[in-house]
Amino acid sequence: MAEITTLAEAVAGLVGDGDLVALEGFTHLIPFAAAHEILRQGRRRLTLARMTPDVIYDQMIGMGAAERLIFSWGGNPGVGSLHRLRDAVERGWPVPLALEEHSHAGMANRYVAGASGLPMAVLRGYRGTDLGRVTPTVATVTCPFTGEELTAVPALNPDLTVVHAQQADRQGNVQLWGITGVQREAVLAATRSLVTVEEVVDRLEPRSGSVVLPGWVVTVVAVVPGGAHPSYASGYSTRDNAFYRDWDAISRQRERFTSWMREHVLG
Amino acid sequence: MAEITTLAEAVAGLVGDGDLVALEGFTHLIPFAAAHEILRQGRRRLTLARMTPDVIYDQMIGMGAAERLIFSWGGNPGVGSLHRLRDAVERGWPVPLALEEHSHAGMANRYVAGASGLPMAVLRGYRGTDLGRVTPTVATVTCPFTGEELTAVPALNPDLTVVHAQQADRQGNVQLWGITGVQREAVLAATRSLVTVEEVVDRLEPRSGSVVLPGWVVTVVAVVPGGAHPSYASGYSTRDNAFYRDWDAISRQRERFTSWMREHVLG
Amino acid sequence: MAEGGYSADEMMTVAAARRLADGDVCLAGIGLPSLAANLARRLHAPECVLVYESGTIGSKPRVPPLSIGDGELADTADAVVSVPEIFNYWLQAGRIDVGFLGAAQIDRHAALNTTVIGPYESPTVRLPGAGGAPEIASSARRVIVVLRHSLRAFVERLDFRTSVPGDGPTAVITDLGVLEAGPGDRELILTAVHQGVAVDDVRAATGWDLRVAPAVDVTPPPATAELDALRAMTA
Amino acid sequence: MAEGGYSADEMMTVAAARRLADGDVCLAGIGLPSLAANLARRLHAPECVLVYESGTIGSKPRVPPLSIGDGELADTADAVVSVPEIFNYWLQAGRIDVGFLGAAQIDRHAALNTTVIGPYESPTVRLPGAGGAPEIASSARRVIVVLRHSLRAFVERLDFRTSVPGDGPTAVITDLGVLEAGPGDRELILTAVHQGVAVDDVRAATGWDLRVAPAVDVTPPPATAELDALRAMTA
Repeated sequence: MAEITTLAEAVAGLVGDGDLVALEGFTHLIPFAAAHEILRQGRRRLTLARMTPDVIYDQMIGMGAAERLIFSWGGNPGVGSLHRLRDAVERGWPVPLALEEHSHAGMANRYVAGASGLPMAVLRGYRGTDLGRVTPTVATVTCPFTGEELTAVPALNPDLTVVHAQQADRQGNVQLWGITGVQREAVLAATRSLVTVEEVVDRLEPRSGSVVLPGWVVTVVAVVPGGAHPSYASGYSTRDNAFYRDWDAISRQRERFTSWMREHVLG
Repeated sequence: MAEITTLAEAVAGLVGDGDLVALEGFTHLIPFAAAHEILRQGRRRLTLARMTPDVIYDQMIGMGAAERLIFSWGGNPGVGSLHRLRDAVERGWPVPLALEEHSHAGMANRYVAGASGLPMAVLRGYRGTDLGRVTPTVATVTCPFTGEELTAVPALNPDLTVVHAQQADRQGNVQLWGITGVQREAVLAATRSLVTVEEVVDRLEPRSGSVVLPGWVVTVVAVVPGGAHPSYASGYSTRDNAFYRDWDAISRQRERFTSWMREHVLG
Repeated sequence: MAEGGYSADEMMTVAAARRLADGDVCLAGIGLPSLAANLARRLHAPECVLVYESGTIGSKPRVPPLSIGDGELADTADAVVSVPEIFNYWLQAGRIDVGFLGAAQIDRHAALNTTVIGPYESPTVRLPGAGGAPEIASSARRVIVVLRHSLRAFVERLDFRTSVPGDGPTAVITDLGVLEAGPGDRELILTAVHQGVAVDDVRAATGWDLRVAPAVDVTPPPATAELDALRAMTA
Repeated sequence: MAEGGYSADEMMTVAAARRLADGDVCLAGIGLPSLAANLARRLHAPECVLVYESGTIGSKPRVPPLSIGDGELADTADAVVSVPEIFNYWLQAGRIDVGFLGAAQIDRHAALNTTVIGPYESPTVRLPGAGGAPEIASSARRVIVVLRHSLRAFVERLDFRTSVPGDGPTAVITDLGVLEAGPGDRELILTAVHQGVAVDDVRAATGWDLRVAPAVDVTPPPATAELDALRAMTA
């Protein structure tokens, strides 16, 4: 049964310097509040995993919390570049950032393997590309039935996966709905998990298209209404598209970024 | 967009002698009516695939429609043996039946590979058992990252998969809910698919825990209320447990079985 | 009925139920395993989580199911997932604490046969086959096998190896007593007999030279609460 | 705005939309591809099925989404599935008729670069990376690449090969014209120029010796209905 506690206590108990942490959520339900708490607690040298780094990792990378990024698409969706990610890769500011990059299909299947307790997943991918040349975690296996050469990627098993969900009940059972992305797999692949939720309810009402995570596979639940902003929680909020657009200007220069983070996140 | 037609027309157009046919449904939503129509149309030499052959394949095997069975558990759930399956295997009556047997995990993953367009799936299974000795479709692959030897099973891609669902809309989009088993994978793995439904509705209302199959991945929909009996359709009927118990006596002797089938299925 | 007012099967079911701890996640097949797990939930293990191969997680059936696809299992579940997901994300991933298995034959290492009696190609009796057993046996953290003791079942050599237990604790609960995998070669050792059963009774029903623990426990007979709960479920 | 009362980007979007047939299943990335697919749905391809990488199948957005995770895409979808399922059961399995891609660089075989400008280890410009592109390029039955024509984009040699098209039809729609993979070595051939564009204009914006079809079509300019629908969506 998951423990229900505050975000500060949850992060203090679950995140250590140097951990491999995945904060997942495919555009929807991105756990921004948990990322901000990790920054406030000053965690360093993290390996951050996430299919789409998005603004959430732009903030963490810009604050120097990460030394490595495992990802598949690092842009500001519909807007453009992630300037802090670019600055870290192109100029090593504020600290150098090592990259391990995959395709979306590869990342998704790495979480699937992790959730399945397998050391690897098999897919038909990366064909003819340079990704296999620069990413050591891409290999091949031969199908024993057809002789076809297939792509293999290793399981991704984070020390901690953080996701945001709409609801938990008092036993720590969690329900999320709408676009649920790769969150089920990311939680099940992790050694520990933290779920921030919009609210705790007496009973999880069955919902169309929902994913239910039993409390016994969740380590800690923390109640953080609005914890996905500027992403959103279907049924509770809408995506703050203006913020995503504004982020382009906020993040473009180091100084403005840093003062914005001091004022809005660290403060 | 799926065509909506009668069961007789659907079966006539979709099932040929010698086809590899999967009629799936894990205890719930077993497409009995479609199986009966296949028998009425006199199809022969079928290869039947199904995780749990159940009474549905006991009937088809007993009528001599199958020459091969791909399966993982062939009993009458909670009751005992499938007498017609046993008679075919033990004494070749009415025709010999070749077996290709797997574990549930292996069968489920064979459908997953089929639905994924991959030639094989990888799992940790069959360890130390005699299954690999008698079943040629079990092999091994070595994980290129850890060196671990894993089990590989080939994709299962039926010529036709038949499932029963609660509802379709007029465009042939299909919705099933409750225990949905391996039906999504079995339909997506097949070259052709037939879905029998309890009813056609104007609009599929979103349902908790439902699987929606877009009409463009379904070949034909046929409206067959009660088409899962003695299995059931959650929200429409309950499992006829008495029938499953009665089947033990009906199916035990060849003559009683044959006359029962003539009266209740072929007639 | 045995003398004490309960049957050997009731003793077996109660003994199996007692091995579940509160909070255990239990993958239960239909029949006696499911009955034992549901009995445990009504007694000392109300938070025991029942998982069925059909995809239901956290089922709380009010009546024992006849099949693992009964609607009651889905209707009372915390979550219902697909069959591939149950086997890959839940069983294979090591999330099942206790796997229950039955069998037609068992050998001294708790390998099980549910496939054939006689040669595979021309069996005397064709049994149902593997089902979930191979992966339940190897992936569940603990394995509990439940079957009646007899020379036909407890054999020197299996006609077919359908499943082989993994490295975790393995216990076999029969109508005569309890056998547990020992250290080292993991051969089964008789560790308990049910009340009224002699060690020699067990030896006589076992088709190999049975190892016996230095001190063999005696299983306490079913308590009134246990029998009442069990009979309420099966009435 | 071009002379005819429409911009080169509008021409490009309309030309891309025209390549979708009614009933096509289309995996559309955000931005111009999604816009083109939604435009086709409003015009000649109302039954075009939109699939997004976020897991929405059959989305019918009333306003063009800013991100592929917009609630509108899920709320109007026929089905919403997980991200692994989209890539495994739908894309890899060959259920996508048309995959749309954009790029920073393209070569003569329609291989694309969305990873880096400059050397991988010390890039001048770090681009977003692969996303779904490698598997969209190889698994979709047809691939449509949309990008603006320039010497910076149409290069002799990519700085990084992020994706390589499969064996199906491949078309590149630019603000100047249309290039299509030819038979045999599948090198791109200029098959059409947009109205008002000369073949030499396209040559001058292409960083390799461009193959040109024997008869180059002229793309009809956007019709009023096309422009109206497009502008209504982007207003």
